[in-house]
Amino acid sequence: MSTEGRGQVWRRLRAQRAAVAGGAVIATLVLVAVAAPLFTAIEGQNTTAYHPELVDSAAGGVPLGSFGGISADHWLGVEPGTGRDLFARLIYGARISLGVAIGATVVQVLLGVVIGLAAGLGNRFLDELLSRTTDVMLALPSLVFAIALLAVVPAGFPRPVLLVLVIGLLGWGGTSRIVRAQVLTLKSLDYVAAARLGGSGTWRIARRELLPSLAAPVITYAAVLLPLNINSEAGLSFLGIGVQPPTPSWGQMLSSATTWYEADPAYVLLPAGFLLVTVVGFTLLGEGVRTALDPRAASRLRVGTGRKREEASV
Amino acid sequence: MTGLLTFLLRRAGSAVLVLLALSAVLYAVFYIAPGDPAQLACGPKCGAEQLAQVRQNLALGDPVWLQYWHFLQGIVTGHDYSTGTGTEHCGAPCLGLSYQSGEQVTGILGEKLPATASLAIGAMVLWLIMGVGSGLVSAVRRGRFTERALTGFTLVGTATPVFITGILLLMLFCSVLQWLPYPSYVPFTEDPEQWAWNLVLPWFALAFLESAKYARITRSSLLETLAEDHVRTFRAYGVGERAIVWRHALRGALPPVIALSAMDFGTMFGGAVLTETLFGIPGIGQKLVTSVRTEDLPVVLGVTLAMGCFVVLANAVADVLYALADRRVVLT
Amino acid sequence: MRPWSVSSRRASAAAAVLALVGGAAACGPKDSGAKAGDTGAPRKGGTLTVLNQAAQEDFDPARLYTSGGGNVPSLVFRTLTTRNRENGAAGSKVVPDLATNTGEPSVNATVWTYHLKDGLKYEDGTTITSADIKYGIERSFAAELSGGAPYLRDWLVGGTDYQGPYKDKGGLDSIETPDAKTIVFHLNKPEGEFPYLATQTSFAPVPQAKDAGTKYENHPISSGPYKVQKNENDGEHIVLVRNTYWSAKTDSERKAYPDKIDVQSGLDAAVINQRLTTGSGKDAAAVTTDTNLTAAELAKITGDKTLASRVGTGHFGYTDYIAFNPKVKPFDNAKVREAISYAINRTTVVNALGGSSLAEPATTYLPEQASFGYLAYDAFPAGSTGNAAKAKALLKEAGYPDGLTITLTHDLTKNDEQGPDVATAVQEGLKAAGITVKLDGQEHSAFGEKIHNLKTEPGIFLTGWGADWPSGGPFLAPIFDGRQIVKDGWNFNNAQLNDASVNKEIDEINKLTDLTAAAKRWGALDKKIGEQALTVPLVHPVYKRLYGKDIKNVVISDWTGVLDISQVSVK
Amino acid sequence: MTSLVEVTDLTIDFSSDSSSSVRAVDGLSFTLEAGGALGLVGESGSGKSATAFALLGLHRGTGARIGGSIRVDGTDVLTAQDAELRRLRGGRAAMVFQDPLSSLDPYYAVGDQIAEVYRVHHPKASRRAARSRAAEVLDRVGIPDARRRARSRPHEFSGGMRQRALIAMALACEPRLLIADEPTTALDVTVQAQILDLLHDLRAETGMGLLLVTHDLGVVAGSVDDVLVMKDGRAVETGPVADVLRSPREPYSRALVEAVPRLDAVRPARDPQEDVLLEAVDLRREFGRTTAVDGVSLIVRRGETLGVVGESGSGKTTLGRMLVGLIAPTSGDLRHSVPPRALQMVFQDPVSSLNPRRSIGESIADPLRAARELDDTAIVARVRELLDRVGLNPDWYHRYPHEFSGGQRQRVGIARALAPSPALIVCDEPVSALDVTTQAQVVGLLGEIQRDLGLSLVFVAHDLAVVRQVSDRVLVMQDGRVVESGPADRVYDAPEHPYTQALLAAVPVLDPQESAARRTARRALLPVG
Repeated sequence: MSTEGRGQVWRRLRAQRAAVAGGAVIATLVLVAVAAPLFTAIEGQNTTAYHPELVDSAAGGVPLGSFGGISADHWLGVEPGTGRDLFARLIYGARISLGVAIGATVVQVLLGVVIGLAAGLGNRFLDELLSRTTDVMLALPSLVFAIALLAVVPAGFPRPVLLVLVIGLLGWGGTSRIVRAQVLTLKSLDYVAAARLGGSGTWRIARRELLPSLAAPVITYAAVLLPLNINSEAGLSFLGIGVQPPTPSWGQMLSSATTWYEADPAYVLLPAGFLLVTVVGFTLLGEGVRTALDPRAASRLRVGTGRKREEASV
Repeated sequence: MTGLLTFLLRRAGSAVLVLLALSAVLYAVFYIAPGDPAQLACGPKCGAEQLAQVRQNLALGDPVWLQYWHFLQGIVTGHDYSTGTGTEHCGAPCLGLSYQSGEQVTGILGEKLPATASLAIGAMVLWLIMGVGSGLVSAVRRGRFTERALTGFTLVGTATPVFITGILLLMLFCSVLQWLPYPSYVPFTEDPEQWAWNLVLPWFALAFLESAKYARITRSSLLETLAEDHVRTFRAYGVGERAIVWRHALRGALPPVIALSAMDFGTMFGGAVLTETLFGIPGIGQKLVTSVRTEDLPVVLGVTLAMGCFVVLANAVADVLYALADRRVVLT
Repeated sequence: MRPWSVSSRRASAAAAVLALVGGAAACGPKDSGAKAGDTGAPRKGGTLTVLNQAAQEDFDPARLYTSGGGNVPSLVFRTLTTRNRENGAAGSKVVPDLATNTGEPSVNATVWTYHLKDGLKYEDGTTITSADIKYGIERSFAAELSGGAPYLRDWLVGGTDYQGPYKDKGGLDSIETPDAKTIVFHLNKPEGEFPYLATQTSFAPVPQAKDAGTKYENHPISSGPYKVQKNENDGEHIVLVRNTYWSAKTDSERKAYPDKIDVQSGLDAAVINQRLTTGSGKDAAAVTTDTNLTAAELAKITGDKTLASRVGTGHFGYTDYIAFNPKVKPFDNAKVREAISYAINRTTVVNALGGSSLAEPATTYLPEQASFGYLAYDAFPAGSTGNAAKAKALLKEAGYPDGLTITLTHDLTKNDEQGPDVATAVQEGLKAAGITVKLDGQEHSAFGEKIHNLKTEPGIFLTGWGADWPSGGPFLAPIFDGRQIVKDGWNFNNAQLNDASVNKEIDEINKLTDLTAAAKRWGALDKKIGEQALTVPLVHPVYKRLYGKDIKNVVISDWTGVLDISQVSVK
Repeated sequence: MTSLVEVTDLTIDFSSDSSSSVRAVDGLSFTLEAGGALGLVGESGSGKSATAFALLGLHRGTGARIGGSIRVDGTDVLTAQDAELRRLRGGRAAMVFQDPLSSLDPYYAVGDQIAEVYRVHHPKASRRAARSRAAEVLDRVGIPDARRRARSRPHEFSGGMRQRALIAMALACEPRLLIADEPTTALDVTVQAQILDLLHDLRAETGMGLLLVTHDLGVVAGSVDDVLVMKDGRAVETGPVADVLRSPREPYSRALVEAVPRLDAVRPARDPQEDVLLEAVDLRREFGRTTAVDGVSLIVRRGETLGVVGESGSGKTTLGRMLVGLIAPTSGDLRHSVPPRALQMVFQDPVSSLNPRRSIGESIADPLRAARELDDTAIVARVRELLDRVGLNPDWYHRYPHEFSGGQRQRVGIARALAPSPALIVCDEPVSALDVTTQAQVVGLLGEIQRDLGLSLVFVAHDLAVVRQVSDRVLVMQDGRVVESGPADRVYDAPEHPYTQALLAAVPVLDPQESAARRTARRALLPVG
């Protein structure tokens, strides 16, 4: 991409209010996640300390006080049963959510690009094989396979890394499909023919002629994948096979919270809110990136209805 | 017509290959996985001698490739199993017997399918109505408040994981407002009315997520067709906007929607694990998860293969529907 | 019929969604006004609904693994003896069922003789014979019908090699049936607790002519007050109706008030508790036999007196504990084990398991019930939140002045008693004593295999033990009897304790046929073993279960801790 | 009596980004009397199509800003209510578009589409009446067996039939004005002639006015009375068609007219060389069931230009790609006396033939880098030299394709083909995507380079006039076969094969009188199809 192209993309991105808002939310979250130790130090809490004195043990461990035990010491209240500080657990949960999602996206994109390129440039048999595999990968409920895979790997393996790999290994289908389609289109373009006439081999063509053009659609798709991966991590944790306690994660918190929605609604709403805001933020940003990278797609959609509009005639 | 036939045959051929590969991978994964199905079938305080007997009875002593071969054989020819006092025939396609319960896997599939189908069909009807409807409205009402509101809805819809939507729906309708019963699956054959009432929340939870996707696709597909030359032709010939949208644009915009819904429907049949878990719907997805956890390989394999078949079938149906809906596409 | 369905019928299809929202507003769980657990005299009739999570996948007496014959199974299968159907401690007694008494032992308790009552009939009117009981037991040895308890295999002469009646037509010689009403068991060692064992469903009669192997479970021939009318989806929905050939005269234990029992399973725990809370329609006459209230539900119910009055509380003999493997360093050092015993914070563990209403802190390995021989002791007093100072001192003595790092193995299953919540609670509690705990979570099945295999057994892990009958024997012997260490298979003697004095004492107690005397000595043995710090007892769980508002005659014994369906009336 | 079309001081602005806007039409005025025919001629970007669209108010709702006034058949297009505008569209003024395939709804039968339009303007007409009207107009535009073919969908029609169907749709409501926006650009030359003839006949028959928008001066020559030459949104020259084409007054119109390649252009004869560079024997290529090239044999001599002419689908592009080795022949033999790298190609589409993500310098350098013979400095120097050679500033090395015009990009493509020092360049429609003035420059450049470097060229094109300009020898292709070949002058001046004769007869000429004469002559030669 030319430097000028980059500048243009950046300008177009900044012109979109929703994308800027999404980006701001993500930036804040990243900041909070990175500086989580600092924030918890200010609050004076940590993610693991139990506070039995803050819960009513005889009543199932419901937090004492209103709104899930919000107080000056515990800014967002405490967890039922254990009395652990919710603010600390939520902001540390952001690290897992963002880290796993970003890592998994990278794995998905790498795999997807390699497989998509192989299918697009390979012979008919390879293409057919990879395409059908992609079909199945795309459509099979990956959660189930994640469960099976997670069960196979020895428990000593660092869980977040494992999650990155599992989500990544199961989620490359979309990227590969897009890359393959793109490669098929690009392959028929004259500049690729010209490169072949100039003496370039397949690998050189893939690297020099195809990859640069794949960047925009792949980045766009990666921006769509990111929020989906956040949800995948949360889903796996929700099913109890994500990151393991005492490491806090939003999905895990939601999973424990499902039964508490009547006795302690704050316990449900907080992780749900964090997750929702993050995913919506990423989605807005992704939408913005898409429009910025492919302004034609955006303007293609700007067509007339043939109806008279006031601003049209003045 | 021969084109369609060869297309289907080729599709079926490659599908069989993929499913074979998939089942082989699963077999391998489970073979490597820690845990002993015989131990689980035998019970917690099972002695070593008894364990050996059970292992033999489940044919777990055979080499893994032989087990796999027998499994494939059963799909084609069926199998006879000893019940102790006699034999039980498991007709083709026989997917084997559950290690856990000794039931035929095909039977288990049959038991779990109605719940999953109930969830899938109802949710699909809802999401098609909601999704295509709001996509249509937001495409036609471009730039107005309705469009912005609907864009917001689809954005939040695609972003929200189903378990959050589900919990929030439960909180709102079962706890705060108390308008709905806490969902408890009732088979359609038992009481259609209760069946529907108890599925309303899961349907909406799933439909909320999916309809957002459909709204986006309908909208962009519709905007794309609205920008096409033939739409311009009819505008230039004085055809009214309503007729243009309904007769010309929508007709062109629907093929991708139809194709996608066929695929999603196939995937749904594989079980919406999270939705089933959250709402306690005894469907295929839940069965699969518990089977994975109890290492009930025949059930896992059977369910996965059935799921794979649904998916491949749905993909093929999607392509055929797409081609039928859009005569310009040639099947290859 | 629930009220909201009435409004739905009026609504047109187009307005269905709106009608649902508007019309249902009047209903909901608020109208649960009726006084629950009515004390009026129980009467016959009506339908009892049972709402359960786990389907009764095994409904074959050979495959069932129950304590005291089970709850639903016990309605269909009568056994030689059974549990006494009374509240609390009285319910821990074993009483005759098909037999005239709880068994006549030989002098050294190796031969047990039973005589059948008169007038015992199956659901088809044929007479129950001692040969049928023998055949039923033999079936439980068949590999096709695996899953039952292992005791008969270990105790009966020739049991280890016997392969069941399908492969071994000759039968098991150690069971004699001199006549149609007498059955004699020959054991390879003294077992004073044989009457307890005879409560298990493998002691139910199976007529050989009706045996259908693995398919028998679809319609087992009833000897109890109810017979199977319907068994759908592999035990997910079972309907039991009266067995007209059953006679209350031969059965003083089962009351059998309802005419029909409808067992619906495969339900989610939250669904079950919600339905019992709401209690509309059939759910008013519903109970659950496998679903506890969770902490969150308890938190909600605590504020609601009518609901709270519909909660049955029970104590099943069960202990959750930390197990050590002294073959693994540093747990070979008794001081390290003692330090951990002192450091343990039982309050956090109790809270992790749902709070003080759902779990009671335990300092003894045996449950706190007389039938087990409970003898109070606290070998390493940790107080309610742990004695960090004492623990640190012991660690210093053991050579760990700067603290210690250990890895605790646990189950990954959510809400499990060996699950991540308890593991983190232990982890956090030990922190105060300078012990850093790393967690090794395993999938449920892998966890079981890891901790019960001598080759893979970790140094410290969470586990629990429940009794197959309420006595010290099945609680202590499998865990601490050195001869029960299984080298290549499923081992429960986690500490791999092989102490001649302990082994000898177990043998001595097994010879006693006076169960009260035996209990006392089990209690003393528990204290003796407890002082070796091979386990850290954590909690004894408490069962809190809701039942419907029309349910009467709730009986919860200390044997099962769960309300007994055979006693419940819905009228 | 008012004019049929009155455009006064028309301006059209399109907003591209949120801030900037582009003025497509700037102060344009013209009139068209009832029954008259006006040609709107200009190169791409001249604003001619935007003007045509504005006549029907088609910019409404797109965000384009329109100033001035437009009256069509008494309707003030800019201020009219939606309903009134709808009555005008299709009812009194109908439009025919450039691409007949995409301009018809693929999902409905052609007859139904025409019937739908008819019923919009005749709400009282029954479905049946509308269908029979559709069949009637289809029959009028020369669709054989119209009643049956009315039930066919657009993709079942050939390109020419589709355009006929679109014209039939326009006729359905007997409009007073027909606007034809590049109606023949997407069509082959023989079909183009038929469509133009049809328009001509219909005008004579119905007396409707015609506004013909085109870039091709040859198209207007025989079809309109007056012509308006546009450039950059403004009128350059207007007047009777014969005057403007014969003796243009304005320099731009003159350049335009002069740039049009002529069939009768005489090319200085060159000495034929005997040295054979490339020989193809019985080349065949099949794609699935269709045979694109069916047994073509040819030779290319060193330093000569071989022209390959044919309509779309004749297999000329496939042949060209086989010659350089981009497509492998299914059978046949291809021999050349030079290494493969010495066979290069210049492509048709200046957009897709350059990688938009690489600077033009890098694109040209690519074959040099792939060869790994030169070091980086030498490569850059060579590229600069090549840029200079094709008439581009060597300092533009680091610029990207989107910064260049179509003609400039084609020059870059030529420079890239020259980089590996080729002996033969196959030019596949190298100028067909370019405006006529640019075409002339690029053709000139190719000739120059050939002369200087002694290259052989294979010049593949549909445009017979362009091919004659450059070629020593010519092959005429039809349906994958060579129907006629020989020295250019012989083939053009004395065509032997009927297909060659028909092709030459269909080429539009600039002289209106000659155009009319050729029209009469054509009727004998060409079947309706």
